[in-house]
Parts: sequence; C-alpha cells; structure tokens
Amino acid sequence: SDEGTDEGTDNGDAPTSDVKVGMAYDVGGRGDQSFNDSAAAGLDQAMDEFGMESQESEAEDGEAESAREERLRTFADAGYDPIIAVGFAYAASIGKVAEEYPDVHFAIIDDSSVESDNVASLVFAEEQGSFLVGAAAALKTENDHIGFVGGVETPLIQKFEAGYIAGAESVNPDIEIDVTYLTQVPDFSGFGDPAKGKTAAEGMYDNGADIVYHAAGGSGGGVFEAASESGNWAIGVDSDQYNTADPSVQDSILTSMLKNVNVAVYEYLTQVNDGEFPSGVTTYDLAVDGVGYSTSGGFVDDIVEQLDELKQQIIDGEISVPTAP
Amino acid sequence: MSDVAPAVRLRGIGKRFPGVIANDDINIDVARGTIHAIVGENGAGKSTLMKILYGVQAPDSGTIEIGGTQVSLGSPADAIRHGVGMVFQHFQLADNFTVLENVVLGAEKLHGIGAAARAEIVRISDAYGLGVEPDQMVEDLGVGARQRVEILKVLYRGARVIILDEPTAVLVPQEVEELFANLRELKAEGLSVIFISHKLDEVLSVADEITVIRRGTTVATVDPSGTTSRELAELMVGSELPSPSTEASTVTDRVTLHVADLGLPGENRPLLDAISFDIHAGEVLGIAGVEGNGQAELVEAIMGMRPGATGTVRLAGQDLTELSTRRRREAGIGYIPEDRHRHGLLLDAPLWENRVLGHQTRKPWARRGLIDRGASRTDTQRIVEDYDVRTPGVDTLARALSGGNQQKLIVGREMSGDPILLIAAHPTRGVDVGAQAAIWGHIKEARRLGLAVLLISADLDELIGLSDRIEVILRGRLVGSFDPGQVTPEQLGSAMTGAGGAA
Amino acid sequence: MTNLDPRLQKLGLGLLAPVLALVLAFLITSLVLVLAGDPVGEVWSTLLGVPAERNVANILNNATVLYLSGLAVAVGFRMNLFNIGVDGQYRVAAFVAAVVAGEAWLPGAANTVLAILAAMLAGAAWAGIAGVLRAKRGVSEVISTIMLNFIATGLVAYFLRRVAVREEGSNDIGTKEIPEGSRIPGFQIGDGSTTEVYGFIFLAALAGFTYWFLLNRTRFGFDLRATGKSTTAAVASGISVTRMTIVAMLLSGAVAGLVGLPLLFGDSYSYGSTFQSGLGFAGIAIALLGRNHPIGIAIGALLFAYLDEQSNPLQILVGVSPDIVAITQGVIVLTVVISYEVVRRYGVRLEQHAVARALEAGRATATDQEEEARA
Amino acid sequence: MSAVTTRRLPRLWWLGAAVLVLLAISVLRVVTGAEDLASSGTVRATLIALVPIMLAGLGGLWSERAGVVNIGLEGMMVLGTYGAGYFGYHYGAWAGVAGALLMGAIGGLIHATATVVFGVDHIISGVAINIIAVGAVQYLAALTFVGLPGGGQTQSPKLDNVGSITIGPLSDALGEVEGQNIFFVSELAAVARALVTNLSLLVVLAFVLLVLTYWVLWRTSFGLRLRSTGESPSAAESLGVAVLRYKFIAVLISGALAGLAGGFLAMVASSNYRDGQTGGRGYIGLAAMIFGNWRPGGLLAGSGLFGYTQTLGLRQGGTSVHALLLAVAVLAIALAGYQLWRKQVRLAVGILVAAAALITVYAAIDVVPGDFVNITPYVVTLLVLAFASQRLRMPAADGQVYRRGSAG
Ligand SMILES: Nc1ncnc2c1ncn2[C@@H]1O[C@H](COP(=O)(O)OP(=O)(O)OP(=O)(O)O)[C@@H](O)[C@H]1O
Ligand SMILES: Nc1ncnc2c1ncn2[C@@H]1O[C@H](COP(=O)(O)OP(=O)(O)OP(=O)(O)O)[C@@H](O)[C@H]1O
Ligand SMILES: [Mg+2]
Ligand SMILES: [Mg+2]
Repeated sequence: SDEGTDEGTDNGDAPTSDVKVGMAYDVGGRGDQSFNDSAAAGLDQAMDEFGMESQESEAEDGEAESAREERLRTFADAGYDPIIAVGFAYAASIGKVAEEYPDVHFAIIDDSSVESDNVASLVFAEEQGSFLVGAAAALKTENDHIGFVGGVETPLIQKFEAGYIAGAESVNPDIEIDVTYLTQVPDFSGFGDPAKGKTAAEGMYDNGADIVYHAAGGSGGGVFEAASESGNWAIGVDSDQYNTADPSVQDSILTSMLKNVNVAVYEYLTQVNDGEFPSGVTTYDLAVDGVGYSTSGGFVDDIVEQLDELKQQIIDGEISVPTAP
Repeated sequence: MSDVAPAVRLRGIGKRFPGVIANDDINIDVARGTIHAIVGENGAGKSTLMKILYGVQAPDSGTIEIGGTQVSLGSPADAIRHGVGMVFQHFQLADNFTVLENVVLGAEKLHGIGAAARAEIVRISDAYGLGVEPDQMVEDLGVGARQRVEILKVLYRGARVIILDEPTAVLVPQEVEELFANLRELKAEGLSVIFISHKLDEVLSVADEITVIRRGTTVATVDPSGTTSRELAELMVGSELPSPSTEASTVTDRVTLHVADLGLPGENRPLLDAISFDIHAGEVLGIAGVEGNGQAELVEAIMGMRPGATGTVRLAGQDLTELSTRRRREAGIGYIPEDRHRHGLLLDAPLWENRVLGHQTRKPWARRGLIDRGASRTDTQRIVEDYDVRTPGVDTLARALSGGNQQKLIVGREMSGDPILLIAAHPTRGVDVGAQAAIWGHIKEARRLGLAVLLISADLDELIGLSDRIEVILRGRLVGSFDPGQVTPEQLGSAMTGAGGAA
Repeated sequence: MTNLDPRLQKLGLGLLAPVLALVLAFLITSLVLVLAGDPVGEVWSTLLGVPAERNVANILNNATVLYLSGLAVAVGFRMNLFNIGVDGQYRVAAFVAAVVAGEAWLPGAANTVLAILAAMLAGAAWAGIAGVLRAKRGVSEVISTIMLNFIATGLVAYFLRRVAVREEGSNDIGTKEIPEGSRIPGFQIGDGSTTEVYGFIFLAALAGFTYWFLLNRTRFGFDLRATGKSTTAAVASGISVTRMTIVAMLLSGAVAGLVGLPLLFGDSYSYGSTFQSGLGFAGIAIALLGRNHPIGIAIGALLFAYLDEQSNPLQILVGVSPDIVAITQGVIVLTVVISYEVVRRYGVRLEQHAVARALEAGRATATDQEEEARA
Repeated sequence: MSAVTTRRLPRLWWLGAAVLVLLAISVLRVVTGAEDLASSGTVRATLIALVPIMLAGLGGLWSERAGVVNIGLEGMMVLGTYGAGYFGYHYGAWAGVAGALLMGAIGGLIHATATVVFGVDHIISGVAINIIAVGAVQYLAALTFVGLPGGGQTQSPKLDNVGSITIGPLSDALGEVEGQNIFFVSELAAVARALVTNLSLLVVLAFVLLVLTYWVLWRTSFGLRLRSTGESPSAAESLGVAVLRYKFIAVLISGALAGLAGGFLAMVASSNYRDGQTGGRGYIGLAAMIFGNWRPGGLLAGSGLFGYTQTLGLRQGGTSVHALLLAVAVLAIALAGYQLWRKQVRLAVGILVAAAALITVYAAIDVVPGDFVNITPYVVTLLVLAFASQRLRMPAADGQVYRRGSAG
C-alpha cells in the first residue's frame, strides 16, 4: 500500500536532491484520473528530473478540519519542506499551520485567500479554459444544443460552468445549454458516481444536445460512456482525457479543458530545486498556458484558428470571462 | 392393559435450570386410548416435562419410551416423527398466515402446501367436527377456533399422543365441553391425550387417570372416580383448596363508577355498544364473557386507552370522559391488567421502578417532576413484605420473578395508591393456588373497605365467588345481569354464548 | 458459585465486556494487517503511541463533537427510536446558527446564546418532522430520517448559496464569519500546544449531565425510558406515547443541533462547503458503544476520536492507509455488543440463581413449618 | 396458490396498475409538454436506477421476512462494488458478478453471526457492518487497485460488461413510433423500446431474481418455513423448523443480493468500482422495501418510484420535475376529495391548501431549481409513506432476537 515514491537514489547517474516534498491530496488522491492525478503527474515529473524525495497522503471524505491540519503538521514535523496541499479545502488549515511553521514552505492549489510569506498560491483561470471548450462546442454542435454536467455544485465548478456558457454564447448567442449538477455539498458523491453522470448526460443527448462538457471528476466516466453509446461528443476536463480515459470511449472525446495542475506543481518544484521558495499568488491562465484545450484525436483541428483567436482576445483582455453563472 | 406397551412411558426424568430443579425423578405411564391428566402447583414442572416429551428441551436424566420403544428426542421434529404432538399454553400460531399455512408448516412433505394439503385439512376437520376453514387468516379467528387449529395441526401430522398444556384457561364452559367432546372422540380413535389444567373439577370430569406433580416430582397417580378435588389439591400443595366465596354484602348506595352509553367503533361492528352500568362503593361487579367480546376494550375504554371511545365515564361524581389515562389513574383507579407482561410491567426494569409505573405522579417518590428512588425502594419493600412477593430484593428485574410473584407485585402496587375503583382483569390467571387465595383475600378486603371493583375473569367460579353482581358481555353489548348467589356456571356460560337469556 | 458482593460482581462483569471487546478488535485488526502484508508492529506503535499535546487537544475537540452526536442518538435510543437523522439535523442547525451568529443582531455573548438556541430549535424542528410522522402517521423513523438527511442536504445547499459570502481568492463559500466577540474561546493544555481545546467542551459536559439527570432522575425521564422498555405498559400506566415520541424526537434533534456548534464557535466561525459532515453516523456507533450512558458515550467518543487522530499520520509515517482504523472501529462496535450480550446472559443466569436460591430457602422453611405442624 | 397474495386482488392487477400509471404519465406529458417524462431514454435510465435499489431491497426482503432487520444493506452493497471491481477486473465480467455476490454474502455472514448466533441487536450489527465495509473496501482498494492501469485508491480499472440484448430492427421500428408523439402509443413504444435496446443481462437477472424471490418465498415449502421464522419463530420451532438455520440462510442470501446490487452499480450503471458510489442506495433500498410492504411487487413499485423520480431529476430535471408538481397537485386534490368523503374536513382543507400552493408554484416558475430537483425522490418517498404507511404490515417478529429452545 506504500505509494510513497522514494525514488531518485537507486542508480548512479540520476540527479539527487535533499528536498523532501510532502503532498497532501484532496479526497480521491492519486489515481483519481482527474485533479489529484494531474498534481501527482507534476510531482512525478519533478521527482524524476530533480531526484527529490516525496511522501503522499490524502484526505478522507467529510473529515474534520483538524485532520487536514494534522496532515500538514505531520509532514512538517517529519521534515518535509515544501508541503503542497492539493485543493481549496486546505485553505483554512494552510493558513493556520503556515503560521505555526514559519520556516517550512507551503503551496496550495486552487486557493489564493491565504496571505503569508511561506505560502504559495497556485490558482487557475478555469473559466478561461472552459470558455474555449464552450466555444468549441458551439462551433461543433449541429443542433445548436449542448450540455454541462457538474459533479457537485460548488463555486469552483460553477466557474467551469460560467466560462463554458460564456464561450458558447460568444459564438452563438441563441445556443441552448442544459446544465445539471449531480449532487450538492456536503454530499461530494457527485464526483464519484459515474452512474449519475451517465444518466444526466443521456438525458441531455436524448433532449437534443450533441456535445456535453463535464466537470464531474470520476463521474465523468459515465458522461463519456453516454456519449460513446449514443454517438455524440463529450468534452473532458482537467487533463487530456483523450489519453487517460478508457480507449473504448476515446473517439467520443472532442477535446478536454486542460487545467494544468501538473505544470503548476512542476514549475513550483523547479523553483524549489533552484533554491528559491516562491510565495504569493501565481495565476495559471491562458496567457501562461496554465489552462487551455487539448487537440488529441484531431477532432477540433478545423476550428483551432477560431479558438486561438478567442484565446488571444482573452489574453489581451478584449474578452473578460465571468467566473460565476 | 399390562400386555400392551403404554403409549408413553417416562422413567426418572430429571431437568434442572440454573439454580432450579424443574423435574426430578418423574415417572409416568400413559396408557393407549386414554386421557391422562397432570396437575400440580404453579412452577411444579409440568410444562417443562411436556416440553421434554415434545423435544423442545432435553432432559438431564431419565428415559422416554413411546409405544414401547425407547427414543431420544433432540427436537420437536423428532417428537413429531414419533407421533407426539403438543398444543402449547400460549398458542403457537403465526397470525399473518392462513390456517393452511400454519397447519402445513414443517409438515410440507406430507401433502405439499397446495390443494392436496387443503383437502386433507378439510377431511380431518370434518372427521373430528373441528369446523376449521383452511383459507382463513388466523388473526381473524377467536380463541376457540385457534385452539381447534392447534389440534388440527397435531392431527395433521398423524400424532398418536397429544399433549394439551392448560387448554381450558381461556375457554368458556361451552367451549370446554366442545373441547372435551373432541378429546373423547380422539380417545375413541385410540389416541392418547395428556392434559394439563389448574381446574381440578374439569380434570376429574374428563381424565381417565391423574398424575400429581409436586416440586418437580411425581407424588401420586390416582383414579378420578375415587378422588375429590379437595384431595387432589392436598396432594398438590399440602393444604386445603381455597375457594372464592361470597361474604356478607358490603354494597353501599354511593355510586363510585358511573358508565353511560359507552361505545367504541370497530371495523365491521362496534367493539363496544351502548354499555351502561354503575358500581357502588363496596361492590364487586363481575363481567362474564367469551374472550374477544369486548371485555378488554371495555377496560381500556374506562382507562382512557382507547382513542375512539364515546359515552360518559364518571368516577365518584368526577367526569373522566375527557381525561387522559394518567388523569384517570390519579382520580383513583387501580388497574390490574389482563396481560401482565404487556400492560403491567417493565420486564427489564427493577421492581422499584415497576412500583413507580402508573404512579409516576404520586408522592412520596415523585415530587416536583423528580423521582425519589429512596422513597420508592422503601415502599416496594413494604409491598414485597405485605404481599409476600418472593424476591431477593427490590433491585431484581421483574423478568426474573415467576408469574405468580409478578402478579402479586402488581396487585400490591395497584392496591396501595388508595384507589376508589379497582379494575381487575383476570387477576389470578395462571397463578398458583396459594397466590390465588392471597389475591382473592386482598380483593375481599378492599371491598370491605369500600372499594368498588370491576372484575373480569374467564374463571366463572372466581367470578361467581367474588362478585356482588354479574353482567354478561356479548359482541360488545351487555346482554344480561345475574345474581351470583343464584346463577350456575352453566347458566352463565349459555348467556355468554348467546344461547340463554337473563335471569 | 462465589459469594462476591453483587455490586462488585456487577462492576466486574461491566468491565469484562469492553476489555474483552478491545482485545478481540485488536486481534482482528492485526489479522487483517498481517493478511494484507502491512507492518503490524509499526501500525500499532503509531496508533498506540502517546499523543502530543496538540493531538490531545484535537482528540478532546473531536470527542466533544462526537459526544454530542452520540448523546443525540442516545436520547432516541432510550425510547427505542432510531434517529439516523442526526446528520441532517446538525447540518440544518449548524447552518441556522451560523447565519444567526454571523448576522450578529445581538452583541457579544448574547449573540452566541441566541445562535445556540436557534440551532437547538432548528435541529428539534427537523427531527420533529420525523417524530410527528412516526407518532401520527406511523412512518418508520428509520426511513423518514434517512430521507430527511438527503432533503437537508439539498435545502441547506440552496440556502447557503443564497446567503453565502465568498472570500477573495477562495473557492469555498460560507456564511458570514461570526464576530470575534461572539466566538467561544478555547483554552490551552500544557504550554507547547498551538491547538486550543474548544470552550464548548464544558457545554458538552453540561449537556451530558443534563441528559443523565433528565433521564434518570426526573419523571419525564422515567416516562421516556418506560416507553422505550414497553410501549404497551407505558400506555397502561398513563403515558401518552404519541406525545412522548414527538417530544423524544424533538429532544434528540435539539441535542443534534449542538453537534456542529463546537466547530462553528471554536474553529471555522462560519458554515461552508468544507464543514465537517457524517458526524451523525459516527454518533450512532458511539451511542451504541457507550450503551446510551453519558459516561459510556464519553468513553466511546474519546476512543473514536483517539483512533481517528492517531491514525492520521499512518500514511505519512508508516505508509498504511488510515482506513484500517475504520475497520477497527466497526469491529469494536460489534465485539463490544457481542461481549456485552455474552456477559449479559451470564449476568441473567447469576440473577436467576439468586432468585432460585431465595425460593428454595422459602420452600425449605415452608416445609419445615408443615412438618412441625404435623408433628 | 398462496391465499395471502391474491385473495383480495384480481390476478393481473399489477398489469392494470402499470397501464394506469403509464396513461397518467401520457396525460401529464400532453398537458405539460415535458417530453422526457416517458421517453425510452427515461425508461431505460429508470431501469438502471431502480435495479440496484430493488436488489438491495430484495436483500432486505429476504432478511426481514426471516425476522432479521438489515440496516447493513448499504455496507453489503459497498462490499459488492469492491467484489465486482476486483474479481471483474481480474477474471472477467461474470466473475465480477460472482465476486459481488460473494463479498455481499460475507457481509451477510457477519450480520448473521452477530444477530442469529450471538443475538446482538440487529440495528447495532448493521451499523457496525456499514462502518467496517466502508473502511474495508477503501483499505482493500488502496491495496489492490493502486498501480493497475486506470486504477487508484478510489477506483478500479474499467470493468467489462456482462453483455446486453438489443433487437435491432424492432428497436428502430419502436423508435419510429415513439417519435410520432401519439398519445399513449408513443409511451408504450418507449417502454417496449427500452426493453429491446441495449438491455443489460444483469437487469434481466435482477428481474428474474425478483420473480424467483416471490416464487421461492410464497410458493415453496422452503419459503413458507423461512417466512414463518419472521412471523412466529417459536411456532416454527415447535413444528420442527430449524429456525436459526433458516434465519442464517436468509441473511446470507440477503447479503449476497445486496452485494449484487453493488456489483450492478459498478459494472452496469457505471463501468468501474468507485469509492462511495453506492451513495446511500442501500438505505433507499431498505426504504423501498418498507414502502412496498415487505413484498416483491411493492418493492418494485417503491424502487420504481424512486428510480423514476431520480432519473427525471438527473435527465431534464428542471422541466420534468416541474411537470411532476402538477401531477402531485392533482393527486392532492383527489386525496382531499377522499378525505372530504370520509368527513375529515380539516385534513381535506389542509391538503387543498397544499395543492393550491403547488399549483401556484407550478404557474410561477418554468423550471425547478437544481437543489430541489435533487431532493425530489426523497420528498416523494416521504410523502407517499406519510399517506400510505398505516396499511403497512411488517413480519410480526421482525427485529426480535430469537433464541433456540424458546418454543412454547
Ligand atoms: N427456560 C427456563 N430457564 C430457567 N428456568 C426455567 C425455565 N423454564 C422453566 N423454568 C423453571 O422451572 C420450573 C418449572 O417450570 P414449569 O414451567 O415447568 O412449571 P409449570 O408446572 O408448568 O407451571 P405453571 O403451572 O405455571 O405452568 C419453574 O421454577 C421455572 O421457573
Ligand atoms: N427462556 C427462558 N430464559 C430464562 N428464563 C426463563 C425462560 N423461560 C422461562 N423462564 C423463567 O421461568 C419462569 C417461569 O416461566 P413460565 O413461562 O413457565 O412462567 P409461569 O410461571 O408459567 O408464568 P405464567 O403464569 O405467566 O405463564 C420465569 O421465572 C421465567 O423467568
Ligand atoms: Mg406451565
Ligand atoms: Mg404458566
């Protein structure tokens, strides 16, 4: 069960480093084929390149605030530095623990509310990436009817929804968009219930939508299945799901909204390797390719130009994307 | 008789429970084609013995022979296989099943669970005049019919030996007669019947042989023709058979309980219909009726436990009609319920808590919403002494007491709230003769002190012996009033079944 | 049979059960670890190691929350009501309290008191629905509270979004923060600890005492327990079971309303999407573990909180999934009741022995007198 | 033929009831224009949604008919999802089915041992099993799925499906008819189409199990004995029935069925094991069984109602649930009429006021907000229980601990 990757010292020519990274995942942890996995990929890349040592731990569903704090403290006490917290749920605990351990460095993904000299906030402009896939959907749809499946109705997921709708409407103001959320907080099962994801997507396809974008974590697998079975398109999220999803549904994945958590983690660790610990907010948006869309499968090759134009407009500030529906 | 092996031969049966010797060196022969009665005090070990013979419990020692061969009975299935059937004191029927389902259960191999089984049931029912219909739900049946189903269950399995544990406790005389007719018919077919009862007159009238058990041992086997019930009782307990007997009337002209036009709607017909009567201070009013004719509902309506009841109830001038059960109790009603386990006790609570039950608002143990445990303990101790409750202490759980002692505790509790009305439903059911006498004594004493008593009993001797007046209830209506000094149990019985008129 | 003082004997039996259960749970967990090839020794040395001061504080804090949840469930259990809905009740209540306290209509401590009362009312009202349905319509409270949990989730989520404020840069939404003056201050244990123990722990203890006093010393408690032991006997004794059912559910819900408050007033200061969930289900196990006794529940809550806290670093330090502790906790619940049951049967037998001996003695004297009379 | 079931109702009453329900839905569709109410997609998704609930409820039925309350269904279901994940990945789809049954049965074994052998309170044992099951599968998943392709702490790799039935031409023809929007005919075609299009073999198996349960429990002597242990164990024992053995077997079967419910979730409703994917469906199954008065037909109705409302909510929640408001209002008015006829004036007025409120809401909004759509199944279940529960009758000795030798 030990997934800690104590790599780096097994052969002679590999680089070595005495940095020990503590990685605190959100619920689901490594292997969730989504958000956490993306962070893990960035970590793995850094481990390989820099020969760092790392240890991982993940949150339990519905755990106490103190459990999150203790996870960070245990890392700190065991000499891990930096400690990366994956997910906004860690915001409060990072704020508290960072104060207790002023000499240890922390990073948090998806939150920029903590201001401290030893905390780096890595946040993403999910609405911008979603805007582009929304535009892609609007360009590709034959029925002028598309859908969005959200896992759990949180502000973060609503950000995806808002960008997606804005993007689609920028192409076609009259487009019809179905929106469904699978569960409400604190019932986070909507991120892990493919059965519900499938039913919701099927409903949209039957209702005339031909492209459905999901921001539903593990439930997204159901969305892909629904797309594949009905011969429609789906849009993936977070990572390039054309490559990570099961091969049987590959051909139904039009594109994916990339939220490059791996890049953020990797870049952060690169700086750490160089001996500097960044702090403050780093926003990963379209301008720095922190978010984007994927082209694997080549299904959007015909509209890349239009999308890139929109992308430039966003970068230039000509289009401002809303963050709430 | 001596050539043929007896139907059942028990030799040296012994059985102990933790701390109790229930059976000790029991020896009984039951001849074929006879009715063999077993009598004994409460707790003497009769039921235990029968459960051993039916394979429910295993004996610690001794041998069982059935039809001349020694058998070992590990479960009721074994006993059934050897032709033994048993009708338990508390009916063993699933209410939510049909008669058919109840009968074929466990004996599906015989005739399946379908048409063949139904035909067989009808055949047996006709052959013995049991009048059982296979597709009726058991919950819709009365007590007598249930008992006939129990007997049919036994016959269906082809039993040659039939055990009946206290079958008459809940029956009226007519039903008892019908039962006895059935038994005689069985006997004529060559079956053997083992029959347990506390009612010694019945035993003498129906049995061919009587075995007396005392403290787990067989003390004698007697011939009914040469014995009286007095002698039997002496064999059982070593003392005289007490009897409820009327004493000089203490009836006053003060009306304690006034019931007018009491009604209770039911599904098909009213459960209670226009019931009116008065009970005076110092008077015992007996209610006679076949079980299920509304006596339980009558009591509960007076106690305020039945929401839909209509009509008026007054206690010593105070109108109780709108009051809750608690208020009615506070107004001075003592209540000895019919089913002590369901309505009288918290089986898993200590005696002192049971003392408080129903008297939660009384001083000295309840003051300003608090319960004073010390005061309750003291008063429980008083009841234990005054009413001869056999218990190691007041912290013992009620469950651990024997039926008779549980009943004495309830009687003591209900008498000590200074009630002006006592409602006593079957106060001595299943209670041994000693305790029975004590309970009768307490009721007579209370009557002498001016208490009004509403007495409900299936034991007509008890009813006639204790009451100043007897009302008969039939299908929720009072159908006749009798003077206990004149009426015989048989007359009462026919009024209860609707066959006779009022005297 | 030994002639031990019966009280001592009872105490011995009472202790035997939990000890037996813990040993059994220990063995079963170890077996699972061995089968899975995980390091048994390291796991136990982490779990059973002496907690640091801040961990002690965490244990006390979590135990406070679990304790209240256990109490809420226990109130129902004492009346044979199975309140699975503590989960929904405390979330509704914590949300209401957070809104009330966040709005701060009253200053300082008055605001706190008002919010606590509002929480108890909200919890009671939510549980009361199940109580009324049970009492008036005969709907099993097991089913209705399950449904109400899900309904609570939807409703609270809806209203949370209506009232939520969102901090700049945060993806979390929550109610307005409770002003400083209305928070319940904690206290430190030892000197090195950075984590404070919730001040609410005293209120929890008070709730426990109130529970004990109400149930064991008052007439109301007598009625409630009597109804739990036998509905039919309760009715015959003059207790209104309908009323008791509703009142018991209201009471259970009111206590459930307190469950989230230590967190609210001592830690998070607002109700948001990361507010701890699932506390109601833990409460069921804890109430059962503690046999509905206020001290027992406290021990159960401490045990669960201790295991949770100690298991937290398992993955980081030993590389074993902390979920192993859930197995341990469940096994403890099961082994505890099994050993209680075994010990209880043994106790009943002892009791019967005593009764039988008393009877034998009675008979002996009766026989003696009889014989004397004959002589 | 057992007299219990068919004594009061004509033989094919359920067919008539189904037609009536479909007719009502047709009317509702025409009136409200909510097209998704009876599309073949809705029917198919309803089937998928109701099967896990029904199987869990069937598990509850077996157990409670033998007098053992099984609140541990959720945990047994969780075990089943893992069993399907592990065995299904390593040994193929049908091994996954077997694995789900097996893991569920292990949960049943624990419950049976605790309740039947040791006489532990049924609820306590069930709660403990729920705790253990969740911990155990998370622990096992971390142990066995990490490192597999597509696997992780919280999910298994993709699992093969057990296969499904499609009768192509018929499906297409029915699709035509459905598309014509003919009153009632389209609805019928939709239902038929759902049954011949991509119908999973496990769905078929589930319905076979439902019928089989009815047949075994109510038509065989084994079933009679099993039910007798839940109605009156002491009577059963007095007739030579090995009560504890039947209870034990019943709880084992109960666990296996709940496990299969979990397996269905992992393999058919989705295509891998995921942590927490049962989402409380075990409890819903229990509720559906009580809703169905401890009978297979009623259970089907209960899980159907739940599955249907949930499906509507997930598919085109806003509009479909909006249409349901109208249906509920109409039902309420009918109920008020009935109460009025029973002279329950105050109750009738109360219900009428509620109905009026519903109609107002219906008129005021076009779509129901998502939060409310998600809670629809729970509210509907609660409402139906509130109005129907007095007629429910559970096995007489349900939940009571029985000890051997207590006969008589
Ligand atoms: N299962 C048991 N466990 C312990 N003691 C028992 C058990 N069954 C019976 N006893 C005890 O055995 C003795 C004989 O009981 P039994 O039921 O045979 O009496 P009985 O003669 O049938 O009495 P009754 O006339 O009241 O029916 C009693 O003292 C009783 O307390
Ligand atoms: N299964 C049992 N386990 C423990 N004790 C039992 C059991 N069955 C009976 N007893 C005890 O045996 C005694 C007598 O039981 P029994 O059922 O024969 O009652 P009884 O004396 O005949 O009273 P009743 O007149 O109410 O039937 C009681 O003290 C009871 O506690
Ligand atoms: Mg007896
Ligand atoms: Mg008896």
